[in-house]
Amino acid sequence: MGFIPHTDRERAEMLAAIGVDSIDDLFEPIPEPLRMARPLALPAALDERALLRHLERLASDNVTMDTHACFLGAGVYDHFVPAVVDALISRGEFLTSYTPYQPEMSQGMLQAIYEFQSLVATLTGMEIANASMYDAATAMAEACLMACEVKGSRVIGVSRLVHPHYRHVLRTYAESSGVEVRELAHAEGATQMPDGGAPLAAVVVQNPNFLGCIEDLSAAREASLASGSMLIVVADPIALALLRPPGDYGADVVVGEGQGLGCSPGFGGPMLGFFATRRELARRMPGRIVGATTDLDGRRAYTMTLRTREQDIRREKATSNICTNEALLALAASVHLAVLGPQGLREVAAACLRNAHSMVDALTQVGARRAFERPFFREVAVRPPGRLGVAELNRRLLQRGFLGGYDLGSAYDELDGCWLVCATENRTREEIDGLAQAVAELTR
Amino acid sequence: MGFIPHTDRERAEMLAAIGVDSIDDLFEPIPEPLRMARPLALPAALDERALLRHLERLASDNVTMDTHACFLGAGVYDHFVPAVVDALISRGEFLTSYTPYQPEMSQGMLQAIYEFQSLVATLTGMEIANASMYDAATAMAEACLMACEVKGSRVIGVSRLVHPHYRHVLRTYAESSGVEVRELAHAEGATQMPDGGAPLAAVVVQNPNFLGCIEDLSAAREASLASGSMLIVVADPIALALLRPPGDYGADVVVGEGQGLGCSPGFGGPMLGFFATRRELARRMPGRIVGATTDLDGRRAYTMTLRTREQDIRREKATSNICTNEALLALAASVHLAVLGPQGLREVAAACLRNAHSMVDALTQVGARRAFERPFFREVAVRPPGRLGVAELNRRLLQRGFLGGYDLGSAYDELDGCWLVCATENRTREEIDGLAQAVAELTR
Amino acid sequence: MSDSSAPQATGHRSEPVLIEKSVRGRRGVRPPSPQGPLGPLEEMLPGVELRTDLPLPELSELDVVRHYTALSRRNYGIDAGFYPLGSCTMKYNPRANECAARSPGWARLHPLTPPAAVQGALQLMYELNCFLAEVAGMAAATIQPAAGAHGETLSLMMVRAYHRSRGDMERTSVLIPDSAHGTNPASAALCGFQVRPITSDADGLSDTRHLRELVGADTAAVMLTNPNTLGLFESRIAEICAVVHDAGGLVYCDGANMNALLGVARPGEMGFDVMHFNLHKTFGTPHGGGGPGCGAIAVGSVLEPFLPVPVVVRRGNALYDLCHDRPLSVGRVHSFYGAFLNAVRGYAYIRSLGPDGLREVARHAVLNANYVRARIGGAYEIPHNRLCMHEVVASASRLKRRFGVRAMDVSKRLMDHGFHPPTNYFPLIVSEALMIEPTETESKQTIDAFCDALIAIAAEAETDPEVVRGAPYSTPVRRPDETAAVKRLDVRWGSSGQ
Amino acid sequence: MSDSSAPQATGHRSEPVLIEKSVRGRRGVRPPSPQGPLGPLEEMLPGVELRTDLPLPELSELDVVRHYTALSRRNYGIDAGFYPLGSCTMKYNPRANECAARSPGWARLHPLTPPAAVQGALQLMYELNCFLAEVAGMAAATIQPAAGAHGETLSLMMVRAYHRSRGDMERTSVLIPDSAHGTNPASAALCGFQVRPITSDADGLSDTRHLRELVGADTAAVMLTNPNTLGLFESRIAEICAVVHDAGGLVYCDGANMNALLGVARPGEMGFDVMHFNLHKTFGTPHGGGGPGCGAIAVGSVLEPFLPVPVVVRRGNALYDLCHDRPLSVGRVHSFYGAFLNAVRGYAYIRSLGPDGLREVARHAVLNANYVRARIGGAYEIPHNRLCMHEVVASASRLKRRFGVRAMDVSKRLMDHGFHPPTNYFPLIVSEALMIEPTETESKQTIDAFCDALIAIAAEAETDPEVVRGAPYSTPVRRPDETAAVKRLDVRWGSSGQ
Ligand SMILES: Cc1ncc(COP(=O)(O)O)c(C=O)c1O
Ligand SMILES: Cc1ncc(COP(=O)(O)O)c(C=O)c1O
Repeated sequence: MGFIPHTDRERAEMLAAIGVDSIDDLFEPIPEPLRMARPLALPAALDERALLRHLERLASDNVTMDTHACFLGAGVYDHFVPAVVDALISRGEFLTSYTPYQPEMSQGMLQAIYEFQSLVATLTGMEIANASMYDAATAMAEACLMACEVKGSRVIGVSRLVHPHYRHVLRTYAESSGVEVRELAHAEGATQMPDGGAPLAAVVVQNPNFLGCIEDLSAAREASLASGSMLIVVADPIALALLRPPGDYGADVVVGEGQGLGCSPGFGGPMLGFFATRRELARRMPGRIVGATTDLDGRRAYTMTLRTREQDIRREKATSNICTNEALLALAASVHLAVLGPQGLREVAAACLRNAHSMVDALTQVGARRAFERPFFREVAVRPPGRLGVAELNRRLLQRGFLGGYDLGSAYDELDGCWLVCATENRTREEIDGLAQAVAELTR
Repeated sequence: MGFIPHTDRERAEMLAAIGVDSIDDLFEPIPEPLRMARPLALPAALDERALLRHLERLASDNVTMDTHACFLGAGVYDHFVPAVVDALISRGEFLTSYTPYQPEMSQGMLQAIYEFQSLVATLTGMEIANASMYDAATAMAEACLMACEVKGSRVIGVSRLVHPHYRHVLRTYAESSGVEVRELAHAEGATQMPDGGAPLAAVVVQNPNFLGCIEDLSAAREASLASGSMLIVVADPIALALLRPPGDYGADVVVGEGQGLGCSPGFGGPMLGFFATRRELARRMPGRIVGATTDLDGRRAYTMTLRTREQDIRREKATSNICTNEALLALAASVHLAVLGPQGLREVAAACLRNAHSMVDALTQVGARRAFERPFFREVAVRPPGRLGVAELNRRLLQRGFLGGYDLGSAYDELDGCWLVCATENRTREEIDGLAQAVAELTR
Repeated sequence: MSDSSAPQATGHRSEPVLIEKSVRGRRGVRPPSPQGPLGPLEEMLPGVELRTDLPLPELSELDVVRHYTALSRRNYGIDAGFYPLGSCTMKYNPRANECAARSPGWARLHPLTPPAAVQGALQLMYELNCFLAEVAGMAAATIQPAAGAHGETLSLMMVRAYHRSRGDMERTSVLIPDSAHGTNPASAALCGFQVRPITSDADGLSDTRHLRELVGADTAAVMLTNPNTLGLFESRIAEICAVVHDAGGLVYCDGANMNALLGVARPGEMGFDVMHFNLHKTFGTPHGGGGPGCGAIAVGSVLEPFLPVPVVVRRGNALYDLCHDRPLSVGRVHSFYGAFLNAVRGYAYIRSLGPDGLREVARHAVLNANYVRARIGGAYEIPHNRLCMHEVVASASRLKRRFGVRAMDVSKRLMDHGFHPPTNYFPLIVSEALMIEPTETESKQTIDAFCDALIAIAAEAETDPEVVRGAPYSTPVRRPDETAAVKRLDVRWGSSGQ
Repeated sequence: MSDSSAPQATGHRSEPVLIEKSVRGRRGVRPPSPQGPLGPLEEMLPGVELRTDLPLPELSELDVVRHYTALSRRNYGIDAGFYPLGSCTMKYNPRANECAARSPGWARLHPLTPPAAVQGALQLMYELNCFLAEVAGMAAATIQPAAGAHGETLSLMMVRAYHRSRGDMERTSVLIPDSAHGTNPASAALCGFQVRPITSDADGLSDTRHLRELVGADTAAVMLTNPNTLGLFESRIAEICAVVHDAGGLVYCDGANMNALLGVARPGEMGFDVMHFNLHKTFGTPHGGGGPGCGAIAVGSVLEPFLPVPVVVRRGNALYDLCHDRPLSVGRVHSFYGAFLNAVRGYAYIRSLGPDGLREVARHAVLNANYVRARIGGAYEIPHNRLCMHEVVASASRLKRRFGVRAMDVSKRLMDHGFHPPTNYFPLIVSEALMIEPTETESKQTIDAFCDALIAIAAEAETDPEVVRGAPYSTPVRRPDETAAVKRLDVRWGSSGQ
């Protein structure tokens, strides 16, 4: 039955050793009225073949990035993932291991996490990084809570050009924790930094911001200094291949979404949050951290460290409640970065930049207009020609094999009619030209 | 470039160590006129993403067992393969290892081959088995050549109900080796055994035979005894879960195709030949054999054995020229058998039997007639209703999502108009009924 | 190849970190080329400060394959052997479900695709929510939380929102047994509650008297784990829930231990108002060395209005949709819908087992744990030696007292027998705890071998205590110095630590 | 867990054979259910003798996963480290190509599907044949042979058919250098030819004088390997081919060593009439512990009519088809079309490298081999120490003479340094041969580490010869007793041997 190896005879032997007559007897500690009198109302078991067929049938009801050319980004991106990534992370010793509590049994995963921390720290230009967070949204929320603790303030200033969902998660967390969230307005595709005013625990900006535009991190840093607050940057790991890293601007915390590094879009999950900060904040940061040390025989060895920050030791005084994180995706990101290398990652970023520009050129040719003139990276806000409306345009594009951009009006009243289109390195010339032509035809 | 790790600097250091100025200089031993003056006329390199897209596009031009309900067998079968099979055989230590010449480095693969030999011997009811052959056809041809050597005769009697391609391969080998192949006629779906007559090196029958029918192995054994020949049985490993094994009838060699055990149909290759025989023929058999022994410290250890039969040692006196075989598929078959177990394998076989009978019932309902009344296993020869002809019927079925049966007339003049339809355990009731209905509609 | 001190062809060879293998100018995989002429980047990024230095490792594809193959060979997973970590439910992770989750029809879905174009995905989420609600005996479920602790967080946010929606602003404390997992108090603190510990009674259950004392008008919720972390069923659970409810509080079930109860008993029927599942425990999704998980929660009808958005719904026209119009919703706790691909795995798990199969899971998980208890009861103390559920907590305190051998020593010595150790030093209320959860997918043979090893170690502790205290001897490294790790804080390459 | 003598958590633990792990009544994966009522089997198989006993192992899915995971950890592959087996071209096996070959669009194709419905597959085979013919400098190619030896067999069948088609029935012998791989003479014998060895000259090349003596009216073909098994280019190849052709014979190229020549030189232009490729060497398809391979052959126009059926053709209407109507064809050597999925991998390899990439493969393979030669030339004799191609053959005969250390001892000792040994005792004409083929995918660092190890072993042979003779020390087993293996002939479980 299922994956249970027991034979009748073994069951009998085990029951005898325990000293009961039946498995039912083992449930005697559960008061009779609490025991289920009927089977669960669930569909009957499927054999493996029937299961996979059933799932394939369900899956075939979906528009995917393979069935359609994807020009949608907004936090989840269709980036190239080399085949070697899945081949390596699927090795059973990684896949089926638990959090490495016993270092002797888990040196491989521990070293891989140490390497992930190193890669994230390098990319962000920060001193240290942790072993991962659930996703960018919760990483950002936890960064804000950390800032509140460190700064002794309960007010966060967050750019309105941070991903709307991340801001929503932040508000949800803040609500519970009695933290106030103030939104920083935007103009011309960039955040308007607060000029002094009330002291804040943190200023939070995303770069590139949700509109795809490059923010001015120097200005953000100045604003954070002026308000005595931490600077928290939500960064894109691929854009970081080209942009001066937030660490260079003096950011206190850099968080972000690692999905674009070797992870499947997966309908938005699991995702890979990362969290980097300054060394002096190591004891305040959430999440697991692996450190290098030596063993009894003087060999290099890895182990989880700064454990006294964590919930299983510190309980209600812990810096966070996070326990299970996104280790396997952190591994995927590491393999991905290792196999691309700095040059490969730069090429990916440059191809995104180029393709997004080619896409804008093609769309403006058919009458779309850019909403802002600021430099952008991989996504750009445009106003499509015609009066179809973004949602309807997207609906019709779906029928022609295109997954259209994000409807900015759905999250920003002030951007009604704007379309956030995205082109990664995976988009081809054909697809870009095809999109422009479809837009032309549909809006004519 | 490609998978080459060298940097310019390393190239320079290596050339300096060798004492030449350029890589070109290394090719000095090739006379100038033999060196290519132009690049190969091949398409330019594709990056990984472009390569996989290109291949997916080509692949989508194919009708597969996923896009269509497959009722075609004739030597390649759509059997259920548990997901765990590919997960395990894809482990790099198996996938990327060579033939286990150095036993210390390859105990895993050696033990796996030993286990494969054991499984094949068990299934066939024979004393020993080798590490695999290219496919059933070459296994059968090599068995016949072995029989000629052992028996000192150059005449093989092969049932006409052995797979036409296997007989073709046998004729091709025989032609080169000066062996004469006589075909044994058939009647009522079974082989007509030779009654005495000239002495033969071997009598070869397939069971179930190419028409899907169960042969009378006792009769075959009698005929082989009468002609002083070996009995070579081409057996189906899944049918062996139900049928009394050829070893029980006194077969001298059992060969067969292992594709149905955990291997992809793969457009017919790679396939998995197996070869089992009696212990006293061990030194005459082709192919690799792994044996158990002990090591310097008395531990159980595995190593290739009876190597003096092999080409790399015995050269032109070897029992065969086979070197590379089908080790990874043998591994797949072993994992497959291990994970199904005897009960699972029996269930697979019973489901084939049941489904094939359900299929015949459904087809006879719509006017098809069985060509023979003999018991059959997974395939059965029928005459479809109407006058469409088998080839045309298959063509039209393709358009309706069915991969129709084998056109027996293409290989047997005497069976013109017969259709060899197959139903494995993977066929569903819907598909079976759908086929019958489509046949009804198309032939009405 | 750098470790010539212990050269081994297929063994414990140490592996340099990636950056040490880097060679300037070496290339791995080539990404897709840009679709257009690539001029100077500055032209496309006018006025933007560009990066000058990107010191990532430079490796060939083969370098990377070998590196991670080597690391994996220095790691232990369920696939390598028995992994009886208590509270972690390290059961077999079915490969078919991995296959399913990798299908492009799931893996290559964009979460912001219009709902009409992802009906399969929405249907799967909808059905899974129904399945989880049925298993819980509750009204509704959501897969949005990324892990168990995240599910706790979300649940407590909902509890807070519930009380506030009733104008009840004074419920500032959450009661949690001292045996609880650390995430419980940490989650309560994260949500701004004050944590009050409930003591455990002599039977290892929550002390009802103490609970009654603590419960009051300031009680927002009580968080209980059932079976609790001692592996014992909280048999007075109905009474406890009634007490809390009477006082106006809600009761939360930490469902990490649901493997004991599948199809046997339902938290909703015990009186719980909300619970989390760990799909990465109970429903066999792989733990991946620390994640990803899925901490789906189920809720009773009182909490349903507070579920996070979006909620997957089925419209009258039989179309699935995402509903954001939920005025009482607490908001959102994940960028999108949670760990969807783990939902696929969990769905596959439930469909492959069916109602009877799930029930057998619980029955055999409990059988295996009690069998361990019966077998090792002679060699180790079992503080609460009566029928347990899916796990059993033993103690090495006798060994410590008599031979100076601690639970950690026993654990390290188990490695030399080829086993992953049990959970140590948890729950905190058992001294020298060895918390053993065999799970239902382990065979009697494996469990016997493990118990034999535990018993042999207890004997060895008596005859050769130093040997046990010095273990392990066969692992790639031995007892890394954790104090030095904290002092050096070498948490990345290129840092001062190196 | 049975090997308590050397208990190791992640190391060399021995693993019982499957049948020893079997437990009566245990189940693994459930197959699909029958689609109809399953009465007694006898009813569907009237009069058929059924099996009463099927003693296969009975295991759970987890048992099986653990078993094969454990076995894999006792195995070494390219992914685990350097694998310089001479003549085997153990280069990196690209994972993208594995991905490609597993696509259901290839893996789930039935070979007897009507050609119109498998145009993608036929196009791929057609194009690959063109690519291989271009690389060979010949007229046509077929992927039908399943491995190199099979390609040899097929080629010699075609040679025979060619001579017979010309009424030339007396060509009964095939000339083969004494340095050739064993499959060459074995294939010739299989095809009914008499084998005549050609000696090698002082330069390690085929002795042209001897060849001229042997060639005659009975010569069906000469089989040459170029570069030969000493890693040396047969520089007089054009002359040799002319001599053979003048005598009416044909010349076969064993293309196992094509990694040296890709895009640099073409057998067709050297005068060869037919050759085989090992896609599982030159084109990076994984060797899988001994196969599957693909031994595609390319042929010049004289042999094209004799190709086996079916031949993939492109019809006027741009449709690909399978042509059986080939009156001169030798017939068929495979059940279907050969190892199609390896053709997919080989095609992917060629497309991913392109013409320049293939040329760089050859150039770097040769660079690496010569670098090894330069580095170890001091410590080991190199019988023909001049520019080599993709591999170099060294000799341990000095070590044997002076310290009693043989090539096999050096090889075993290399294992303790973490390397797979080179090929030993081949080619036969070099005593104590160590045949080293690094391939182009290995880095200077890896090769340096390997050469350092070889040099250290040579030094150790002088100072501590017994240590080298007793190697290896770090492997799961040490020098299995091969004589005993032959005597016991324990080649399956349950046999007398056990
Ligand atoms: C009892 C208990 N509760 C909660 C958790 C937290 O779950 P997660 O690690 O998924 O956040 C765990 C996990 O170890 C646990 O054992
Ligand atoms: C030179 C040479 N020729 C022929 C062969 C035979 O190739 P295969 O093993 O593919 O049959 C080999 C393989 O080792 C070889 O090295």
